[in-house]
Amino acid sequence: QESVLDTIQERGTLTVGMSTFVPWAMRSTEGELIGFEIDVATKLAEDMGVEVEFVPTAWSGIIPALLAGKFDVIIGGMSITPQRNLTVNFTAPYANSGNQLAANVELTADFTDMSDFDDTSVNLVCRRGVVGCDVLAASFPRANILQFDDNAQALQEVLNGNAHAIIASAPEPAFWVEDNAGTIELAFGGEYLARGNEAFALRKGDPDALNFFSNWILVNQENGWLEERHDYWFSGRKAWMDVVATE
Amino acid sequence: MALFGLVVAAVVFVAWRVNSVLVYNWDWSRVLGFVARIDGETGQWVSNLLLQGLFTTIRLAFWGTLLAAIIGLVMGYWRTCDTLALRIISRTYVELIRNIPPLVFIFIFYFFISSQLFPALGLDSIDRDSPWVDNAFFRFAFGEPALFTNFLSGLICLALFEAAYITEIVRAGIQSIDRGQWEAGRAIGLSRGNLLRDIIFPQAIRKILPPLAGQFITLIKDSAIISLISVQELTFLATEVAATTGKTFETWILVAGMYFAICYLFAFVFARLERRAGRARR
Amino acid sequence: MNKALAENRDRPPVGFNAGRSAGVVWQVAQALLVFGALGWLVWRGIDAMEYRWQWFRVEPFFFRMIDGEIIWGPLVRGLLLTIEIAAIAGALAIGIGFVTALARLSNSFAARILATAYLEAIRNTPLLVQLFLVYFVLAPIIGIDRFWAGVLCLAFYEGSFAAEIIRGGLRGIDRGQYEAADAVGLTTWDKYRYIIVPQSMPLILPPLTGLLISTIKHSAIVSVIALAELTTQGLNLVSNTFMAFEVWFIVAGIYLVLTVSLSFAITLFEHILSKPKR
Amino acid sequence: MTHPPLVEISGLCKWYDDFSALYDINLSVAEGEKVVICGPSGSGKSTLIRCINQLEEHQQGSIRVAGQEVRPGMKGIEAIRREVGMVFQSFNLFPHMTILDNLTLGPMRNRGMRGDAARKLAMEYLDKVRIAEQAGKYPPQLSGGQQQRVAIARALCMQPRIMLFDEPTSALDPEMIAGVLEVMENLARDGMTMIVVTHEMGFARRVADRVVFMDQGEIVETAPPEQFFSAPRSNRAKQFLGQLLAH
Amino acid sequence: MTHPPLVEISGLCKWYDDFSALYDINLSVAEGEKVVICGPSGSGKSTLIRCINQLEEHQQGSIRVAGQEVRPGMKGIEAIRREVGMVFQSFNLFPHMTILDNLTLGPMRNRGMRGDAARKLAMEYLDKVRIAEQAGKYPPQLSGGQQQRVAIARALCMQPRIMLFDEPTSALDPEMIAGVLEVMENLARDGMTMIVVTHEMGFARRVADRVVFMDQGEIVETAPPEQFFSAPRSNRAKQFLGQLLAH
Ligand SMILES: Nc1ncnc2c1ncn2[C@@H]1O[C@H](COP(=O)(O)OP(=O)(O)OP(=O)(O)O)[C@@H](O)[C@H]1O
Ligand SMILES: Nc1ncnc2c1ncn2[C@@H]1O[C@H](COP(=O)(O)OP(=O)(O)OP(=O)(O)O)[C@@H](O)[C@H]1O
Ligand SMILES: [Mg+2]
Ligand SMILES: [Mg+2]
Repeated sequence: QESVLDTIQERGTLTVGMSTFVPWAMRSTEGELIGFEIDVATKLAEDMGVEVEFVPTAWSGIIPALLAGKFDVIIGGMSITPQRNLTVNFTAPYANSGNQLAANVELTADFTDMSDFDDTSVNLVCRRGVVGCDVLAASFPRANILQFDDNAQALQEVLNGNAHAIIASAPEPAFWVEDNAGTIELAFGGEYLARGNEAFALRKGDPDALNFFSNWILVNQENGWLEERHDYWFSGRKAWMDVVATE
Repeated sequence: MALFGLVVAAVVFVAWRVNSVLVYNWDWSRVLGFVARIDGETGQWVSNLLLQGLFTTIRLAFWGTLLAAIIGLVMGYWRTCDTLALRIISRTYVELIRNIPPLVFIFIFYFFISSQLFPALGLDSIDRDSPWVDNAFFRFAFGEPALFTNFLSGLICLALFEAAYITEIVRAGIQSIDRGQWEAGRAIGLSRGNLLRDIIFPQAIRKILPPLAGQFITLIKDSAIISLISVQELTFLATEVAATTGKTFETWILVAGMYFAICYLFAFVFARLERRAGRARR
Repeated sequence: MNKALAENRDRPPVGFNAGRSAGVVWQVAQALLVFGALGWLVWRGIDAMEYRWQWFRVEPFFFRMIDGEIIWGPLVRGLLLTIEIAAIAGALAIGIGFVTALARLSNSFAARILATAYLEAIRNTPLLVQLFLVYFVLAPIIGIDRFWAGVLCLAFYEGSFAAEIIRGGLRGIDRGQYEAADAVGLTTWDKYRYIIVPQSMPLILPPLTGLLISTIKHSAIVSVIALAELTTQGLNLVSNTFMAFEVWFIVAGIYLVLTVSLSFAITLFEHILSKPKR
Repeated sequence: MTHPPLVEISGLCKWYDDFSALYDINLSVAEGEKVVICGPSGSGKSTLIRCINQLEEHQQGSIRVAGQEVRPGMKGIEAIRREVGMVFQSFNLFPHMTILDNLTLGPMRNRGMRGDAARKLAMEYLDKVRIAEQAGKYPPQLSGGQQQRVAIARALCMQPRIMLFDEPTSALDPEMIAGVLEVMENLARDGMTMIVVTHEMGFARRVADRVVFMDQGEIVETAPPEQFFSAPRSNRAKQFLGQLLAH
Repeated sequence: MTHPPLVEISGLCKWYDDFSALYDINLSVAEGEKVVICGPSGSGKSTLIRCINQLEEHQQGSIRVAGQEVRPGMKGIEAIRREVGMVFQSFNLFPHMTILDNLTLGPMRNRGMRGDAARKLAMEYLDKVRIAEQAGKYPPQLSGGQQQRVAIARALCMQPRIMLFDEPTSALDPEMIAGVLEVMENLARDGMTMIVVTHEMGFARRVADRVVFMDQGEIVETAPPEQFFSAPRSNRAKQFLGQLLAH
């Protein structure tokens, strides 16, 4: 059976499925794609000696599209979970983002402990498909968990006072608190609830590609490139604020 | 009149409360930047994501309307014709599409059928740089050559979906023509084909124009569903812009305005057409 | 000479259609052939994808047995909510439709303007966008919760279509019926209540069936405000397990059962309704 | 006669947009009188009698029914319509109700009669038009002639003081006409005030006190039937009668 | 006569589901003959003449037109219909075409005539029915009588050998009837073979060679018009004529 690596070489382009997700992948003011993943995929293609082509795809259609061969690999901030791993293959993780809670100040005024969130009257929101949802389910089994297609809508839910807190991977919660000071705050001083393991997703039955991508990640972890890029995008938004249309 | 005042008062009240209740920083500038921007190098205005999305939606609307009308016309005719096989096929087609959620239809079509059909037709391996596709007209009519196959499968998907409803409209139109017209046509010895072309369709078209216009407007709005298969139309790009900027409301209000503009324009054109068709008669 | 006359005038000669039934069989076979070809195409597509079907993993989506107690799974809970939303929204839509249709047919200028403005606004913008604006902007202002925001939005959307259907039905009644009702001295209310509405029912019901079915399908849209109905549950399951095709096929199957049984029920109802006529 | 006329029309004008459908109509009908209106198609016969119970609104002139003025858009028009029975060319029975229900609807809703009283009354009138045995059927199950007799009975059930007929036999098969005309003649003999639009000359001869001939929205000639049919004064009427008798 | 009959019907039976609409009809019409069919409503008159050009399919018996057998579902029925002109009670003109186009459509499509030849022919026949000046108008702009004359001209344009008329005057205003009957009489005088369903006794007397009386799907009586109208043999015909003359 032919490996997707051969296909990529023959075609001369690496096609990457992704979805918009600050600061992993977003639009610059010029409408171009930029972000951590964009850097990763571009470098990956460079190292393979091919062009890169991004296929922005709605999150809910991204897995079938991968399986149907609409692109070669998903580099989309996708976290490894055993459940998902039964359907697709994951490479070694290339990032470990921490998850933070941003909470509505008013609603959580008398919350003193992490366990206060674990109550049937508490609404917690997350973006569908991020590892944060799993984290919430594990940490607060009694709370209502509502999943939205986008962080923007999830956040609005907290701002409107319909939900107590939103979970998202750092550094986004910090940006939100900055923008809406007084309405929301980082819960427990921004303590990380859990770390995710973001990895590339591939179709099953292709050990060659899996091996190649995993080792590419390993090499770039060793030489510090991944960490350097990660820091650039995740430690704050001053560095890229101007090019991006985000707040 | 009292009723009218009441509604106006309600609208004013809501507008007034928006700012006092809603925790939201309105900022239109970011979103508007995604409609059009000044190019850094040339210093000229160029379209940005939202406008590009709007163009894609308009392309989808135009070709989709055309394609759906053709399919719907053929299927609608099949629904009413004597051949049982054609009746079964068209009936099944209509019932299937009307009863499956669009999402699932798109999945099945895109992931199973089009991924078989397109390579078989050689559409997957179109040379993107050949002068056939890499020219101004092609770009104007179908958008970026690189995205053409996606555009096409989205288009076919949408057209097939809407055509099921058009089929029913056409059927109703054909059946609404007085039986006497069929009989008179047959009595002067017209063949079935001639009868349909000269007598039935021209009369049916006048009757179905209004519901047809409604269905085409639905088509424009439903074109959002194919964002699921990476067609970069207005709704899809709006989601991206909203995600990037965090300005959900501005984006969606703007997008609603854009949809309203095309739909209303479309309705207007159709109303004109209808009046023309009506006037021709007396 | 032609065939002998049928002995019994009251019964058409039997076996007359024998020649035709062979044709019917052939026609049906032709149609089946076409579907077969399509099915083969889909099957090839599935095959070519080398998708690993994991149907054995779907049972917990419906229910789990814990200590001999049945815990309903997400799909069953989603289905119940879908039915609830569609039922309430459908009923409201018909009510809104009637009011709007009567407003458009009325003599009051204000009522006509309002009804027209409502129809144009609703019908020329996507439901998704309406839902966003209603839920995130309007709902906190007038203080309604997630469920009612979704239901009302859906009801007003479908109501705009119901209005046109109902208006068409009311106008489809012969003018003579209106006049006869006037001539026997009925008031406007009685005229609609006893003469016009009952007669327009057969005209209105078939398209209204279609409307109720699309209400069920359109209710999927409320997944964007995290109302946990069938589609939302499907989305969540897909994002957790990545078993996209299994989940979507099941969800489609459930919707299909729902819509088909609804149209069946309404056909039955129509049948009962049209019976006393002759 | 000493009574005031039951219907009194003076200076009546009606336009459809720019088209003048009725112009300067003056007509009064006394209690017990029978008036036949005839004239070519489009001459305004229907429009005239439909103005009397305000199925059409007039723009000028006055119409008085039983002493009460009838005005366009007036309140309480139901009370006037109660005094005026109307029979249409196309019957206009309510097809979704039984014959009996068709008859009782008016008395129950407009006169506030009780159900059994209304039914008793209805059966009386059905008897009078000789189809009492059909009371439980639906209109589409009856022949045209029977339907028209039901329509007459329905109008009579309101116990009106005047009956209007708009070409009551012109939609009927030749065989059916006689039965309906007979019912109408009986009604006339019982002393009912009637205005009848019809081309049935035999009926007009036998029943009418006066024949009114209309053309182009105006009353051209009014005369007793013998005189009108044997020696019409106006040319237009002569020509009309000539064509009527030609075949 | 030495010619074979133009229309020859023998043992014709037709059912609508279980309802027997025609039973054992035998009728032959020679070239140049004029046959009037009459009978009560629902007796099968329309059904009979509609079987002749297969607007209705029959189930038993045979129909021959100009020597050719007409069979249900046959191919080439257009060729037979070309020999048979038909005029309906409700005119059935094509409302979206001008009068002229209504007339030229058949000759152009069925006979393959060229446009100008067809128009010339059409104008000739329009002249014959005396409405040549209306050629450019649309059907809804004409009066009923004019429309029916156009319908006759349309049928004649196919230059058929026989004309079928189904109650051609019963949807017309009394004034309009004379004109249409006159056109039909002229046509008869020119030697056209005609089968006419009508209740116009004057016309039948003047024109018909034979009157066929039908009841309940069967031919009850066939007789020359004088004999039929003055002394019908069957009781059913007596009764029918009695009612027809009653008013
Ligand atoms: N609703 C309407 N709008 C415009 N014109 C109308 C309308 N109703 C009737 N008319 C016109 O008014 C004129 C009189 O119509 P009306 O029906 O009173 O004639 P009529 O004498 O009853 O004729 P008929 O014998 O054909 O019933 C006609 O020329 C007709 O075209
Ligand atoms: N399509 C049909 N389906 C069932 N029954 C029919 C159909 N067409 C006609 N009939 C029935 O067949 C019988 C004969 O109908 P037909 O129209 O030939 O009568 P007719 O003599 O022309 O009557 P009329 O004078 O009313 O036109 C009627 O009883 C009618 O109800
Ligand atoms: Mg009239
Ligand atoms: Mg008939």
